[in-house]
Amino acid sequence: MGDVSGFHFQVVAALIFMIGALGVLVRRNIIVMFMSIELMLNAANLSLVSFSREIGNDQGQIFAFLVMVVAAVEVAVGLAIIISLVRNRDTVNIEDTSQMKW
Amino acid sequence: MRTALFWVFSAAAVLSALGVIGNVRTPINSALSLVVSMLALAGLYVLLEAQFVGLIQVMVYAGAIVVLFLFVIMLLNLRGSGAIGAETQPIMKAIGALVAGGATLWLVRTLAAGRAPWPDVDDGFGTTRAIGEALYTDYVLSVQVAGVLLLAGIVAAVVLAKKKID
Amino acid sequence: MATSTVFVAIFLFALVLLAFAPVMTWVERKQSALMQDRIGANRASILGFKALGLIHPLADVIKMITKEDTVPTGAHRLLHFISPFIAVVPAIISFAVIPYGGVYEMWGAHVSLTVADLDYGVLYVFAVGSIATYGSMLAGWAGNNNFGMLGSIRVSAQMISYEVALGITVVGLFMIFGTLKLSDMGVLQQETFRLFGFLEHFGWVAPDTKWIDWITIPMWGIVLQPLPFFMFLTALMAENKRAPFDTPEGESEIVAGYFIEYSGMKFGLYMMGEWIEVVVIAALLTAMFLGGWSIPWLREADMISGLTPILGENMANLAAMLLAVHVFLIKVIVLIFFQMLIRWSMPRFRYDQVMNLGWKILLPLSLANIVITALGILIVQEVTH
Amino acid sequence: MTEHANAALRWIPLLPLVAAVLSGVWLVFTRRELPRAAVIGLACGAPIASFAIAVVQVLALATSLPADERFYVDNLYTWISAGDFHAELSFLLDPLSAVMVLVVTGVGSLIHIYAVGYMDDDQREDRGFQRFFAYLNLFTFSMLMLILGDNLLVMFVGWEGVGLCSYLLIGFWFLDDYNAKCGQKAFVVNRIGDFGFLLGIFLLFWSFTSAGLPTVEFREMAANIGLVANQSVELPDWLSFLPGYPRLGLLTLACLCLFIGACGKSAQIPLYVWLPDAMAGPTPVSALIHAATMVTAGVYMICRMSFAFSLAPGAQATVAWTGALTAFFAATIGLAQTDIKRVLAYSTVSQLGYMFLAAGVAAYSSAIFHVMTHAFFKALLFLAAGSVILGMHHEQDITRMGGLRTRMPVTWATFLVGVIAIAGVPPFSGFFSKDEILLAAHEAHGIPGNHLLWLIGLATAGLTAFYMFRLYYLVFTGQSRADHHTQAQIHESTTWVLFPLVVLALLSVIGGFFGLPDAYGELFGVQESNSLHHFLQPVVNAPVHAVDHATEFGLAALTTLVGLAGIALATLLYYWRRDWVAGIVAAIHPLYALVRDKYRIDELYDVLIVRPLGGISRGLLARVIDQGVIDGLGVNGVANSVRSLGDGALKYLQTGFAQSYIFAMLLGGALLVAWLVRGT
Repeated sequence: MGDVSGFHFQVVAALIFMIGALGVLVRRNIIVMFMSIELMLNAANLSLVSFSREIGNDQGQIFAFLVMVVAAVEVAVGLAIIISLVRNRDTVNIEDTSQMKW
Repeated sequence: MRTALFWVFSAAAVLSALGVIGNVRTPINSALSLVVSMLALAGLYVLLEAQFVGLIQVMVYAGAIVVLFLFVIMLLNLRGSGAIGAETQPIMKAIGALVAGGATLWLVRTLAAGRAPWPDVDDGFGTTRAIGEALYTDYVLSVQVAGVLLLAGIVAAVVLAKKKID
Repeated sequence: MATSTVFVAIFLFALVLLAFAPVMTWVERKQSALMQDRIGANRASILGFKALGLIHPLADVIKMITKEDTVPTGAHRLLHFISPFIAVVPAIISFAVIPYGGVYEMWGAHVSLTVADLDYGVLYVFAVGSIATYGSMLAGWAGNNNFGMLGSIRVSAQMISYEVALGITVVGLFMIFGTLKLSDMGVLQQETFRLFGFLEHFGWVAPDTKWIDWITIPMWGIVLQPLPFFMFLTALMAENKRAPFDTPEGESEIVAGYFIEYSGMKFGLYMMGEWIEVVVIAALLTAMFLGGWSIPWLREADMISGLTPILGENMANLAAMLLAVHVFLIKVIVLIFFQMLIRWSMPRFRYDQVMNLGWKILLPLSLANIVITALGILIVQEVTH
Repeated sequence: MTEHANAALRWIPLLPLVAAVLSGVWLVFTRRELPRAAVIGLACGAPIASFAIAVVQVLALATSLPADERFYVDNLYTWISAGDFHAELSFLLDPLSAVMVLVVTGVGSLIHIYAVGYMDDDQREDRGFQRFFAYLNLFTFSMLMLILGDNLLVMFVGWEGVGLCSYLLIGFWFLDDYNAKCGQKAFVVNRIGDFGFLLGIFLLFWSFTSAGLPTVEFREMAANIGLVANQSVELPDWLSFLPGYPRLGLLTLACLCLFIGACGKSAQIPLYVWLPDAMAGPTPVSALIHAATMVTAGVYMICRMSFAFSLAPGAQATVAWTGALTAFFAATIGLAQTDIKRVLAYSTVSQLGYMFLAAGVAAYSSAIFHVMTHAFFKALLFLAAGSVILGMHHEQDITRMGGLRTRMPVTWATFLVGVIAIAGVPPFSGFFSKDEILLAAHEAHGIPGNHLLWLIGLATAGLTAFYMFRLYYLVFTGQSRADHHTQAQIHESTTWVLFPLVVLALLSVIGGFFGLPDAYGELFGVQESNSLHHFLQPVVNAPVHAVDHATEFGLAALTTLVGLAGIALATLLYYWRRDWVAGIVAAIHPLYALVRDKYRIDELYDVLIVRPLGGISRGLLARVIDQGVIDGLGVNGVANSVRSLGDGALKYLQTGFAQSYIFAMLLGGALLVAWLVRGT
């Protein structure tokens, strides 16, 4: 594949991860924050699969597969939490849910 | 061909990732950007000889997870972020973007130190059969744990989202 | 690359299949009329030439293309525009992995009757099918219409639910064939097995008893996995959202559901998507459960080697290829009629019935099927070794 | 080796365990009793079946194997495997354990049957019937583990098991606080002994390991005892009075530790105090555990370890002297007790002293012989006493009995047989076993003061005869001293109770002939009439003293005479001239009161040990160390400091804004990554 190698994929993964991290930090909409977390997970997956290709070993792909399982569970539970949050407090803004302190 | 595909997919992935966090009008747009990003990533997986993971990426993320996102957004009928000023100040966003960019640069610099060419892989690499055999032999315990985790997630989701448990 | 020369032909073939879609409107009208003891479409004519109503699809197309394309106020214009295409394209590209026949050698060319003979063909169909969900979901939302929203929510719930059952029902089949590749499945289904072979394995009859070798059954998917055939068909039809699973449309409750705000050819695209998917379903079921392009008890390789002395190698391969395509199409057409039959026989399910069918009947049954199939495979392995 | 394997052995202990577990588990989970018939069938069937298996196996053992190769082994599985050390869960049936197994299962079965009758009218405790039998079966199982265990560890499991069951059964009627206290006393005193036993096991194991043979298995230890015979330990200065200072044979030390264990289990000085109080339990328990079987475990253990004791003369002398002193001491206390079961309890302690005397003078087969005959007549006496107690409506004070001979004829007859047997009147079983012990003591020239030991034993024989007949006369003869209400309801017991009495009476009469000394046998022209001794000899390997017949018969005559003198005195004082008793008691009142109060040993222990210990525990350990240091500084202190730290400062880190947490997390992750890649 010519001049493209694992490094390029890693850079893409790094970029997506940072975008996800940025999204989690600066967005106030819980659903968008949640999507940003998914982005970070996917960046990690890309990194894993890329390393798997670089090493020539499929363990990284298996790990990515398991990460997807975790992500699926996380989404199911997280969205359920968001649903009950909206039902109870009628908001998806993270700043409106700051009662859990001290 | 593959190099071109790499650039197309990675540009799509990164740009649509930016779309996820940059779109403030409605979460639906973010979700759709997310789908595009996921599909582009699936393409990248296929370029990495990980066809199975790529397909699962499409099925799980595009086919289920983002659909769930959309389902919830539609169910809750969310349009926009709510009141004016609910989002972070632009100046803070800019600072955050700078910090993230700097960190990324540093990360890229670190990664660049470890550049290595790819080895050749045989035909079986990354196929359903290879992954399946590894999953059900060497990693069978992980699969079991993942199954238990899924079950717990299902139960948790039902308990959390149901208005009244009957 | 010898195969690439053939791609063009195959793609043309796919386009021919696309022509099924307009014809499907005619088929649907005529068959429903037949079932309801009516005459059916017979008015459109060109110069008084009615052709059994076959002119109607043409009239429909012209009408749709010429109608005004309305976009409601407050709609998300981009999504409103793009949604019909998202709905149709996956259905079309699903054909890429359908094997219309095997691989044939003629005049030095290596002719494969599968556009993309992917290693994970069935998974590809599932993955592409899951994309189609967006076409329907976004349509309802983008139109800024409450009925549309309700339709969207119903679509997403129904599609997610049935995707689960869809994947799990055929796992038993994968376990038996040991492959996800549709062309491999087609080849494997040409084999036969001896119905009373177990008598010999258990040593209950003499080792060279003749009649045991005579009574054979083709190893079609429907023979090996009869229940999953129907479950798979059910799940696929639910994915296709046609009656009796058309709650997202639900004319009597939510007017037209998710495509309520569409008119003209965009509306037509949704219709087209559904019909194409009917064909896809028929083709997929044929390839997986009905022996693909094979004629029962007749192995294709045997046929070619039998015909070679008579016709020569090239002509023998060509004949086998044409035969395969026709056998495949006949099976597809039968299944299309079968789906129409169901569509016009059953009333629409209620929303909760749809969910119950998916989660409480199909899913447990398909899980049980995996266990039973695994046991069966183990037993067969134990007995035959 | 294979001809010694025998898979039937496991069922001997297993059947009672199965019965105990079945009835116990049923009780725990259903909270209601099984039908009576089922309980009885389960509870009595298991020991009877064990007895049957034991009989078959012992017969096979005695007939099919040569005398010096006589053992069966049943190896279930490797219990502990650590390095070179392996402890098997295995059972050993050799002549020694054979005798004990027959006694335990045989007498045990009879007592189970008896208990059906005895516990039948027990209405004190809901579901008591089945619980009682679950415990009793569990006890049988533990006792059989103890006896059949092929190594010290299995034996120890049984040893602890019988202690537990003893505790459970003494405090069986735990609603009465006194009974529960008695159970605790027995348990605690036994713990002291068990600690010694455990130390002994450790010492033996340690010495064998240092000799290069890590083992706790009896046969292996016996075969290689020479490896450790010369090991010794250095003594501290304050023990300089001991013989052999400055070094003490390690085997002697180990044997002394084992003997402490035996003292606890078999109620010898100074740990005998629990046994009289153990009479708080139901009478079948007293008969089975505190007369026939468990209390003889110490004797059995010393016989089992005879290969070690034989090489530790110091330990042997200690055993012999402790036994003799206990025998005499307990017999004197028995003179003045008025509770029917307590008299029997002190008599048990006294008889156990005899057994230890025998074991101490290396007459192991005589000790086991006495264990056996004692099991017959003491079980008989206890059961008959139980019958009396039933008849008298749980009246145990002999000053309020009397005249029961005509009212309870079967009980009377069997009790009388028992009394005669224990008094040592020939040819009843007690005579032969006691005579053998006294002869052995007389001839044990290796033990310092062996003639004095013999003399103490002789005196004890007289005392025994006296107080047992005193008991008999007070209970069965004369006028009834009970109140009218009780008198009217005195009745003979049911067949469940009487059947075991008759069988045991028969055994008490003829039991002595299993070990008829050879000298007597020769009178009747029977060679080697002491079959028990010859059966046991290959295992215990006791030294044989050549005694001329004149000495033997002379000593026997003397013993008999002393016994008869005791009987005569008792007859005089408690049958013909009862009015003299008050005068004599008044004349020696301070001494009488001291004896009646059991020499106030319990009070002495209370002042010397229990109170100081209690004071230290309550005042120092509980208040200061536990509540102050561990709870106050440790648990609560840590909790309080964490709480105040969180309350004062750290809680403000929890802002409630999820994104601040995420930021901290990402920052931490970034720092971690930075640290990981710092070199590149």
